[in-house]
Amino acid sequence: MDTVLDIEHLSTHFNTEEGVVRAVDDVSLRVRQGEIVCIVGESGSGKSITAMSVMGLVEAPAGQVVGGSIAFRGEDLLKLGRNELRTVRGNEIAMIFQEPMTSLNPVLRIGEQLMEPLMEHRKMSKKAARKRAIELIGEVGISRAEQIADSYPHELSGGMLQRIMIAIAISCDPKLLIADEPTTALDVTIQAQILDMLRRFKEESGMSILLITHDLGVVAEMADYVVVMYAGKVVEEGEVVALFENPQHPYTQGLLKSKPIINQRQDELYSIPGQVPNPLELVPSCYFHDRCAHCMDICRTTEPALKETANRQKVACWLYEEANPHV
Amino acid sequence: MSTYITKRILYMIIILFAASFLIFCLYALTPGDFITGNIKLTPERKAELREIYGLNKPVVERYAIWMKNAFHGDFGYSLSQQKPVLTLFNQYIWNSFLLAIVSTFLTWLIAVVVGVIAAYKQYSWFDTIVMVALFAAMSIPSFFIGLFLIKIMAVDWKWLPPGGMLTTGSTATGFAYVKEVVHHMMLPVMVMTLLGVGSLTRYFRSNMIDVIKQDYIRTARAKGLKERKVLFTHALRNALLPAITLVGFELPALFGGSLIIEKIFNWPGIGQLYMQSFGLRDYPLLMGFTLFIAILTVIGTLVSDILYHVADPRVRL
Amino acid sequence: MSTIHGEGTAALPSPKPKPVYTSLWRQSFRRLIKNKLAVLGFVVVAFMFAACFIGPLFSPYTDNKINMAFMNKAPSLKHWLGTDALGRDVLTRVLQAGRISLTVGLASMVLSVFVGSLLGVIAGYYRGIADQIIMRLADLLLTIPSLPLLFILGALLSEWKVPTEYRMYIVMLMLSIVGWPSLARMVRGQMLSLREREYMQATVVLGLRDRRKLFNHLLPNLVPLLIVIATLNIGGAILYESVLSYFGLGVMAPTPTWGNMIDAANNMIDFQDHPWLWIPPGFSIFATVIAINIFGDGLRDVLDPKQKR
Amino acid sequence: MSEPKQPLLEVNGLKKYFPIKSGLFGRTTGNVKAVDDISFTIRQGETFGLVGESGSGKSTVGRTILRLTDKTDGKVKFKGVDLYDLPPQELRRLRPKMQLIFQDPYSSLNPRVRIGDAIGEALLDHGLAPREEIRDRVMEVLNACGLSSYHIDRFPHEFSGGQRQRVGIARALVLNPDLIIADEPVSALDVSIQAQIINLFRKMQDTQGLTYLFISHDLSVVEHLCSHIGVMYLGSMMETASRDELFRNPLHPYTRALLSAVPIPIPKLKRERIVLSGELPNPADPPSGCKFHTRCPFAVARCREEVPLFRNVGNDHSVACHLV
Repeated sequence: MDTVLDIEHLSTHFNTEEGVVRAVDDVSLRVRQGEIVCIVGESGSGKSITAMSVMGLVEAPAGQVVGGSIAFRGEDLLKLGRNELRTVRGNEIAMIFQEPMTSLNPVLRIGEQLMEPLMEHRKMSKKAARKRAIELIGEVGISRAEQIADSYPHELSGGMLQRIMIAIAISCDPKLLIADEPTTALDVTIQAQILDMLRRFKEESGMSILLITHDLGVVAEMADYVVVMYAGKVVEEGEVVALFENPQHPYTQGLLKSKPIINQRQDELYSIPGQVPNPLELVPSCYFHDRCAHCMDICRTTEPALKETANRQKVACWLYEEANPHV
Repeated sequence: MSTYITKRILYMIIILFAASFLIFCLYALTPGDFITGNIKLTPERKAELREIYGLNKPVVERYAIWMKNAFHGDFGYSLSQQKPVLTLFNQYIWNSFLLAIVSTFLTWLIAVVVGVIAAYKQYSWFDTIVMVALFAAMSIPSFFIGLFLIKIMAVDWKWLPPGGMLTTGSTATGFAYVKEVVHHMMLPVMVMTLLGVGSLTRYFRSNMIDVIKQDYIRTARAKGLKERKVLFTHALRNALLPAITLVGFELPALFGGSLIIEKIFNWPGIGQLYMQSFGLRDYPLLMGFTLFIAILTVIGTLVSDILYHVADPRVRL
Repeated sequence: MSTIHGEGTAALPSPKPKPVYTSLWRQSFRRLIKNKLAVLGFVVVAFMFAACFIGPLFSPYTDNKINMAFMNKAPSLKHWLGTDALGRDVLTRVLQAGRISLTVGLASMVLSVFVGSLLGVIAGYYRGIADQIIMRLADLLLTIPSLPLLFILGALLSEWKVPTEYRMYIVMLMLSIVGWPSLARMVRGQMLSLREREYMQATVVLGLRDRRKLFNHLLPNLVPLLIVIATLNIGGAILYESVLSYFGLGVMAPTPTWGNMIDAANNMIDFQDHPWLWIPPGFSIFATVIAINIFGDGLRDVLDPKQKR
Repeated sequence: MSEPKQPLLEVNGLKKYFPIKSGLFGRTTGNVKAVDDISFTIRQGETFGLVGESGSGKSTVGRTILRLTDKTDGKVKFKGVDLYDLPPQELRRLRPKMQLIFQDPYSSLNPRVRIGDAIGEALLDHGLAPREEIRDRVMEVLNACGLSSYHIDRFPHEFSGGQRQRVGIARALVLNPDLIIADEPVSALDVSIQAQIINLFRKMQDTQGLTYLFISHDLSVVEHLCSHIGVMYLGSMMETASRDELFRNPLHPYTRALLSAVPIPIPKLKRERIVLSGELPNPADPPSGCKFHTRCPFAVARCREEVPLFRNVGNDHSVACHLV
C-alpha cells in the first residue's frame, strides 16, 4: 500500500499567558492508501491539533508548528506556500468537524457552501457546480436535494448538517479525509448512519481516512490502524485487532478496561486514578507515570521512546524496554 | 409577524403619548415664556396675547388642545417667527438632513473598512493605533472639537469657512451654489463623522473578531477558499448582520446631535432653529422639535427590530 | 499485566496544592496590570484627579484675586497658561474647574449607577409588576431625547433662580435622571441572563434562601459589569456636564468648570486672540475622558469579556 | 427477590409543554410536547435510568420533577407528597432531600464562590448543622468524594472537569438526600474520568442508601449503573423494565435499534444491527399514532393511526408498541 500521509516528528506549540504548551510533541504517524487510521485520546492529548497541523489551520500567532514534517504523497506540506497549501486543502485533503451545527455559515445557503470548493478547485461554472452540488446532496442520503440546496443551515438537523459537511468534504474526491470527532455531537442512531456512510465512501473511492475520536467503540468499528495519544505524545500504536486484544501500554489497558460495555456487566469499573497532567508542568518523564500502577524510578525521569514490540505494534513504555534493568 | 407588529405599534403609541405629555409638562412648567420675556409689551398687551394663545388655561387642557391639533397636523404656531411650526420644520429640516446623510454615509464607510482591517490584524500595531484613535474620537466634547477646528482651519489657516451654509450675501446658483454648500459642509460633516465613527468602528471590530473565531470560518479555510473570500463572503456578512439594527437607532441620534453642531457651525438646520428658539422660550417650536425626536426614536426602535428579522435567515419568517 | 482495583480514585494524587487560592478578582487584576494601555489610562486619570484636587494648593494664584495689571496675558513662565480678562491665572482656574467637573462626573455616576442598578436588580430579580413599572418608566425616559431634556431642565434652574453654589448639585441630579434608564436596562438584562445560569438553578435545588441567592450568588457576578459601566459612565457624565455648562445651562460662573471656561470662545476676540482661555479646559476634558475610556475598556476586557461593544 | 420496597418517587401522567411563539415572538401557535404523559415509579434504593436521544425530553422530566420548571399536567409524588401541592416555603424545606447533579461541571458551579461555601451554604440555610461544624462536614464530604480537605478554600476554576463534577456531587451529598437526580453527569467527561465518577456514584449508593434517577444517552453507562431503565422517544416513554429484563429481552423496536447502534469496543465484532433511517421528527409537530412510526423498520398501517397503549406485558416490563 502507498503511504498517503507521513507525519514525522511533528511538534506544535501554543504560547499562552502562563507559558508554552507543547500540544503536539514529536508525533509521527503514517496513513496508507485506503486505510482508516484512528487517533484516540482524551481531551488535551493533542489529537485534534495534529489534524489541524496537517490542514495548516493551527491558530496563529498563538499556535505554531515548530518542527517535523508532514509529507502528503511525498510532498512536505509544511514547506508549501500559503497559496499552494490552499490548493491542497479541501481538494486533496478534506476535513469534517465535531460540531455540524456551527461548522456551516449560518447566512449562506447550503447549496452555495457546497458549490464553493467545486468552483475553487475544479474551476466549475456556477451552473455546473450547482448541478454537482445537488447530486452530492443526494449521494449523502438526503432526499429533496434541490430544496435542501436552497435552505439555510438552521433549517436542518445536526445529522443532516454533518451529511452536508461530508458532501462538501468529498466534493473534490480527496485522497485523504480527516474527520475530527465527526459523530461526537450526534445521537447514537445518527452516529451509526454517519459511520456507515464514511465507510461506504471509503470503499467506493479508495480514499484514506484519518479519524480522530475519544470513543473506543467508534475506533473498534472503523479503524484499520490505531494511534493512542496522551499529553501530546503517541504512547502506543498498532493494528486495531492486535491493539484491542493485546494492549501494551498501561494507559491503553486502563482506557479499554474503564469503558463500560453493553452486555458485559462488571460490578465495578476499572478506573485510571488521577487526571491528565497540566501541560505547563511537564518535565522529561513518561507523562503517564503518576497515574500508572507500574511506575518505576526511570519513568519519573526519562522519556520512553516508541519501540516496535510486535508486528506493526509500537509502544512507548519502559516496561517493554529490553535495556531496562528493572524488567 | 403581524400580531407582533401590531402589539409593538400599540405599545409605541402609548409610550409616545406618555412622552408627549411629559414633554408638554416640562415646557409648561418652565416659568416665563415668549411673552413674559418680551420687554416691549405692556402688561395689558401681554394678558391679551396670553388669552389669544391660550396660555392662561390649565396645563391638562392646554395639552389636550395641543394634542388635538397635532392630530390634525397642526403642531402649533411659532411665536417668535410668526409661522406654523410645521412650515418652519419643512424649511429647516432638509439642511439638517443633508448633514446627517453625508456624515452617516462617511461614518459607516470608515467604520466598516477600518473595523474589518483592525479585527483581521488584531493586536498588531495598526490595531492598537486605531483603537487609541477611536477612543480619542469618542472622548472629545463635540462643541469643543467644533470650536477648535474652526479656530485652526477657518480662522488661522483660512482653508474653510467658519460657519453658515452659504457665504453671507452670496447669490450663487447652479453648480456654484452646490460648490459653496459643499465647502461650508466640510467642517460640520467632519466633526459629525468623527463623533460617530468611534463607537461604530469598535462595534464592527469586535463583531468581526467574534466572527473570525467561529467554526464556519475554519470550515471555509479548510475548503481551501482564498483568504479574501473567507473574509468578505463568509466573515463580513455575519459581522454586518447585527449592525443592521443600528440603522434604526442612528436616526434620532443624528438629529439629536445636530443641536450642538449646527449651533457651533451656524448651520441653518433644525437644531440651530431649536437653539435660537430656546433663548426666546418659543415653546411650540421647542415642544415640536422634542416630540419629533421622540417619534424618531420610537420609530427607529421598531425599524431596527423589523430589519433584524428581515435580514437574518435564522430568525426570518 | 496486573490490575489495580478500581477504587484508585479516593485519594487523588492531586498536583501540589497551590500556595494561594486565586479568586477571579485577583486573576482579573493580574491581567489588568499586564494591559499597558489600561495602566496608562489609569495613571492619567489618577494624575488629573491629583492635579485638580492637590495642585491648586501649590499655586500662588489660588485666591481668584482680580489683578488688572495682568489682563489677558499669553502663556509665560510666570503664568504657564496665561491669564484671563480679570488677570487670573488660567492654569489655576483650569485645575479648580477640574475639581468641579470631576466631582460632578463622579457624583452623578454614583447616583445614576446606584439608582440604575437598584432598579435594574429589582426588575430583573423580582420580575412581575415591579419590572413592568420600572422598565416602562425607563422606556419613557429613553424616548425623550436627552439633550433637549437636559436643556429644559437647565433652563428651569435659571428661571427658578437657583443660587449658583447649589446648581452644581442639581446638575448632578439632572445627569443621573438622564443616565439611569439605560443603566437599569443593562443591569436588568444581566440579571435575567444570570438567573438562567445553571449555578443559579443549583441554588434553587439546594433550597437556599432568597437573600443568599441574591447577595452571595447573583450580585457578586453583577459587580464586574457594574464596575465597568460605572467607569465608562464617569466619562459620559463629564462630557454632558461640559456641554450644559458651555451653553450656560449647567454650573455657572463664578464657579469654574471646564465647560463654562470654554464659554470664553463665545466672545469673538477671546476666541480668535486668546485661545489659552478656552483650549486648555477643552484638552483637560479630552485627556480625562479618553483616559477613563481606555481604562474602562481594559477593565471590561478582564471583567466582562462578553459585553464587548 | 426481597419484598417490594416503598416507592420514593411516583411520576404520574407528567406533561410539560413549551409554547411555540409564532415566527418572531407573537402569539402561541402550538406546543413542543417535551414531556408528554410520562409515568414511572422509583422505589427506595433503586437506580432508575432514563435513556433517550437529544430531544427525547429526558432532561425536562428531571427538571419538572424538581419544579425547576412548572409542569403542564400530571402528578409528582415524593414520599407520598405531591410536590406541586406544596407552598414555596415547605417545598424549600423539602429540597435538601432531593438533589440534582448537572451535566456541565463548568456552568453549574458559581465561579465567584469558594467550593467550601458552595457545599456548606445549604447546610447553613436549612439549619442542618451548627455553624462551627460546617467546615468539618464539608471536609468530610470532600474526602468521601475523592477530593482533599485542602481544596476547601479554592475556587471552581482551579479544578479540572472531573474534580468539579466531584464538587457537584459533594454539594448534593452533604445534605443527606434521599433522591438524587443526575442529568447526564458523566457525558461531559473523558473516558478515564467517567469511570471514576461512575464508581463514585456506585460507592455513594452503597454507603448512603441513595435512590437515583439517572438521566443519560449512553446505554452502556446506564446498564452498568441502573437497576431499572426507561426508554424515551420524543417526549413519550417507549419501554420500561428492570435492567436484566430490558437487555435480555428488549421489546420495542426503538430500544432494539438503540442497543444495536451503540458502538462496542471489540473490533470486527459481527452483530445484527437495526439501522434507523431518517432523522428525529420535529418535536413541535410529532408524527401521528406511534411517534416512532416514521423511523420504525417494522411499522404497519395501524402504527400511523393509533397511539399504542403503554402496557405491562408481564415481569414488570411495560412497552408502548402495537407489535408486541
